[in-house]
Amino acid sequence: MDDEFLRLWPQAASDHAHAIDWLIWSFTGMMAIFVVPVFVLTILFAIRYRKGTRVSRDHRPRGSMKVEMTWIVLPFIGSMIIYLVSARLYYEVKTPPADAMVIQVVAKQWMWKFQHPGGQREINTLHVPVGRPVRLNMISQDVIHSLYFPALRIKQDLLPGRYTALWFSATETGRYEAFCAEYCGTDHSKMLATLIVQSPQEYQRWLSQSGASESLAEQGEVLFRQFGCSGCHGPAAVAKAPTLEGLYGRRVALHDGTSVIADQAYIRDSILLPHKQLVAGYEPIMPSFSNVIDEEGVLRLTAYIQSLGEGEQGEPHADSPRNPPPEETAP
Amino acid sequence: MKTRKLLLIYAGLLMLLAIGATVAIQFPQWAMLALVCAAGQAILLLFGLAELGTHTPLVRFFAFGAGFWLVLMFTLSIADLLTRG
Amino acid sequence: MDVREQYLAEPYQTAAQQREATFLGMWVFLATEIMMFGGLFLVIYYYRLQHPVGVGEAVHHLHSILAAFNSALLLTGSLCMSLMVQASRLGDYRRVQRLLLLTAFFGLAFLAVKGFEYGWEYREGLLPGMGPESPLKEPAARLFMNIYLFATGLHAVHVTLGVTIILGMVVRIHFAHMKLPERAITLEMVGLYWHLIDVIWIVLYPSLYLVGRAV
Amino acid sequence: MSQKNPAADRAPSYLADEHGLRTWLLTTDHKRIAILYLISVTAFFFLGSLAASLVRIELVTPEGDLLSPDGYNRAFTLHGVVMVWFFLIPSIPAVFGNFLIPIMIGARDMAFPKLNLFSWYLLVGGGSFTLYALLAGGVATGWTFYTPLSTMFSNGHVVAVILGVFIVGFSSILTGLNIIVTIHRLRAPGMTWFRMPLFCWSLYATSVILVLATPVLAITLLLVAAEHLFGIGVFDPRLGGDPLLFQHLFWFYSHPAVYIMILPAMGVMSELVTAAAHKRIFGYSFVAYSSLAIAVIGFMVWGHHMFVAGQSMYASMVFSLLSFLVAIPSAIKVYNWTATLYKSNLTIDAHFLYALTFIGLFVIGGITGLFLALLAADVHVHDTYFVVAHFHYIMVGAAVAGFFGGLHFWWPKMTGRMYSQLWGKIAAVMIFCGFNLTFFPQFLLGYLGMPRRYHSYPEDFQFLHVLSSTGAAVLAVGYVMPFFYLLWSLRYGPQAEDDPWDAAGLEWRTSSPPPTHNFLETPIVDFDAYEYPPEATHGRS
Repeated sequence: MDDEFLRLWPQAASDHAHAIDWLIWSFTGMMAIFVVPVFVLTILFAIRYRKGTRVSRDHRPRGSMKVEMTWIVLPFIGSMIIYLVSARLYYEVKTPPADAMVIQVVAKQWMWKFQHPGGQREINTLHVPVGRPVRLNMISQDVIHSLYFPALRIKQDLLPGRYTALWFSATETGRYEAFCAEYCGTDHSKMLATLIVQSPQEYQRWLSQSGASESLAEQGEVLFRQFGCSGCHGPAAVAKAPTLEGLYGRRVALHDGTSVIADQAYIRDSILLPHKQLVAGYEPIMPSFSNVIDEEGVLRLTAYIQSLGEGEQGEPHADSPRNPPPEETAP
Repeated sequence: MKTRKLLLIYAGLLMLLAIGATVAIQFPQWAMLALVCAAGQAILLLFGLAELGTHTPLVRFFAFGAGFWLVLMFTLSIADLLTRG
Repeated sequence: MDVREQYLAEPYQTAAQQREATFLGMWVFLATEIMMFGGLFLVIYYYRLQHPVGVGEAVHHLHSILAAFNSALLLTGSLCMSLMVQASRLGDYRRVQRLLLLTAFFGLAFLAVKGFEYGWEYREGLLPGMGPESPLKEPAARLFMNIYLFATGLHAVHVTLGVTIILGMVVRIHFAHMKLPERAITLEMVGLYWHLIDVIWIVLYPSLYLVGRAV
Repeated sequence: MSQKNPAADRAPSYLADEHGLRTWLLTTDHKRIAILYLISVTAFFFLGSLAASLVRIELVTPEGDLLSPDGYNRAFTLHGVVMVWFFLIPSIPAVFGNFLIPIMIGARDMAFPKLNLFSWYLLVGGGSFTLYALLAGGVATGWTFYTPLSTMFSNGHVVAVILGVFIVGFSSILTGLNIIVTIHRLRAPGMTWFRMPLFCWSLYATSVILVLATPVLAITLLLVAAEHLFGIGVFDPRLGGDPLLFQHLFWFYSHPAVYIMILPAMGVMSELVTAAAHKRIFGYSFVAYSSLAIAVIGFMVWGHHMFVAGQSMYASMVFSLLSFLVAIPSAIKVYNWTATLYKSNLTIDAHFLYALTFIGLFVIGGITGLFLALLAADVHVHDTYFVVAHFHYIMVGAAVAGFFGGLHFWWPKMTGRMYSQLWGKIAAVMIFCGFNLTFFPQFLLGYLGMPRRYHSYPEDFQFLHVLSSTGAAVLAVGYVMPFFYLLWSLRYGPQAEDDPWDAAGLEWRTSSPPPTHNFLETPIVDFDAYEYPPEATHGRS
């Protein structure tokens, strides 16, 4: 954030940022072709046809279909070309790559909390390695916020009750501002953050000495026992509950016949709203933890469940009713 | 609009109501039929009791115009919900 | 000078012009009512799609047979209103007053049954906020009960408004402020408003009570 | 002497034929109601401007030191609520629509005169109710009332402000209803739809939007009030409620609402350009149908406010495409106005300078609107000062310029007095320069990444903010000037003749100010809209 006296164009710290700048300039150029004639002709006609000037004014046109059609179709075709380009860019911004490094973001009224996979936690600052795609898995604890990186030309609202994602791959190291773009109450303008893009070595050094005793998954395991989840879902469980080993990323068959991929949203819903997506073949006996665990706890539990082994995509879960060995479903 | 015709329309309305309700309560998976019955009741009431048919086409245009914009609101909002993924 | 010309409002030249303008104005107003309840229907069907399980459980707890009886009450009210409009065109003062009172009676009966239903739900703890512990496990079910209370409450406000206007008409006829059949158009407007309230309930009843019951 | 209506043996004008406060407060004459609206709308405009100047002074320094953070939030909310619902939406339809539509179509009054007066009382009633709530502590949710902030995390007078806006909503519904029925049923014999002035076309389209969109706002605000007051949580995320559903309902009203604000100004523009050019408009049917096209397509584009709000990607792409479609009718109008000036017989008066301001600023506003419709660009500039600059270019640059242009154009007809052309032109130029100095730097601020509704900001934005605040000062002076020379003209201005601008239109064929029933006998319309003599020199005997 080299604060010069006057900066008229924001820094660009990612390829996407340059793509957006190119999009803006090309659209400005195209629109200038359609707009400058309006200004020029208005002033020209105003001067040339002022009252009292000696100029021919006979057979004034009442309107012509041809002229109208040209200035409807031409701008529309131009806009459609730019629309397709921007739609493709939008598609890229909205679909994170699979290998992206996932960082959890929780927004609370007027502060940002970031959690790295290794367990490091930061308030209002975010360290990321340069050149590596980073996916932010974001949720808000109270009102709608919006994480906005002007240097990366991206922003995404954080909703209470639903995960939203934002991904980027920074290409230049440095410190960049981050704002909250969605009005969220009194200190909306104080809710700032700093994005610190470092070279991979610096990032590793920062990770090691930022004093994270245990990883996100280990913190999740502590909560797993503390809230008694292991009583039903653990190996020596007495009650009948779905096993969690290899659950993450697997397709789970639900009570009403549909099936859904067990991603972070599914796990969060199962913890906070257990009866919303009931697993087939199980009774709705799980209590809701919605006012017991906060969002960060849910994220740690999810990380722990994820650490219990990734299920291959699409292969139905072991104990779904389709192929359950009879004795296993009996309590 | 003679009284006998009004009573006939009224009977039709009650019959549609009865069909819709019983079907929806006995066979919940056919509950959508209740909506069809409701639409039938609405049209029957508008053209029968409210005599919408006798008014000028302009009035009829405005009566159903609101429906066009509601359909617009429904389709685009619910399209967002369903394709949210 | 056609007898109806004397009641010509200020900007109009002919009675037909005023009559069509009144109908057009009334139907544009009814279109705004339809748009307002349209927003409410979007909320109902949006949440049905988003939380099918929770909404199913809430609908399961609603008393749809009692509400079906309630709908029949309103339909009868609409019938009486149409008969009244027909009578007002013939200038039969006695019959118009009797039918107006009958419609008001059915309106009040609808409100009474609605009040009884609210009481019943209050005792079961279904209504938000006050009342005993809600038997609904799903939070989305409580959300749907909120929408149910708001939607039926707003409709009940419209029914109350309709009943007061009807009683106002009875009073005006009683003190001979309204000469029929010349001023029959005013009664027709009241009839249209009442029919609209009925149409809204016709669509509201299945949307709240019937569709998507928990199997 | 080309006296157009020889029979006007000085029937008393609507101002002169009765006096006293009662005749004003209980009037059913559409012209008097228009004057009542003009006074109340101007009062709300100055209140909104006060809040705007507070915001602009605050932003001169990076750290927020003039107002507390909460005070600043209440100031911009007051600015938003008052300017949107109490000035921009009622201004042209209620003032010029009420005054001119009956005269332009040859009617004696609006379709429902008593209803017309009732809508004015609704505006004043709702207005004072909201005024009390806003001044007694106000509300800190922004004029958008986003949930769950407005329902669960806000302690201001949310319910009071919502009830005030709800009441004023009915005022605009009834005005829209009145205009629709008047245009359909009260046109003079011979006045077909295609002989009507384009001002009536655009106000008809505006009324269709007013009547169909405002009820959805009514139900949305009622739901927020019910949730805030009684805890009937409909958008409560804890119960599974969806804040995006609120945004769908709110923007379904609020985008058509921005067309309610700009369409009437486009109608005024068609009148100003043709009157100054003394020539028929270029492509009458295209301009007329483009108003209706805006009214219809305007209802399909609201999703472009929610590209980054968690809306599904595919829905955003559909909304973006539709947003490009809605830009076409506006482009048609601008191109046709420019083409009207070709081979025209132009007189450049104060009102035509406002027309030039409109064309200049509306075009920039429209183009930046297309930037926001571009999906990928919107991800960067959404909720930043780029958006603030865009909608101020449209609302302040175009809609208020249209309002001032109409005020200067029809002032002689409404009051019978002429104002000084010199001062009028100075004010117009000052407004144009002050406006650009205020809002063009905000485009750069927005692209630099300065978010909206920020009470304090990083230092390197300060230079542009100082530029913008000085521009706001120039703009404020420009806005106050008409207040003086127009009121001055009421007492000392020369008597205006029936048609001071040599314009063609039914309103210029009656005396100014017009008699109570507009015409001594209902005119028979046998001429086309904007029928100016084809030969170059002007003079109609």
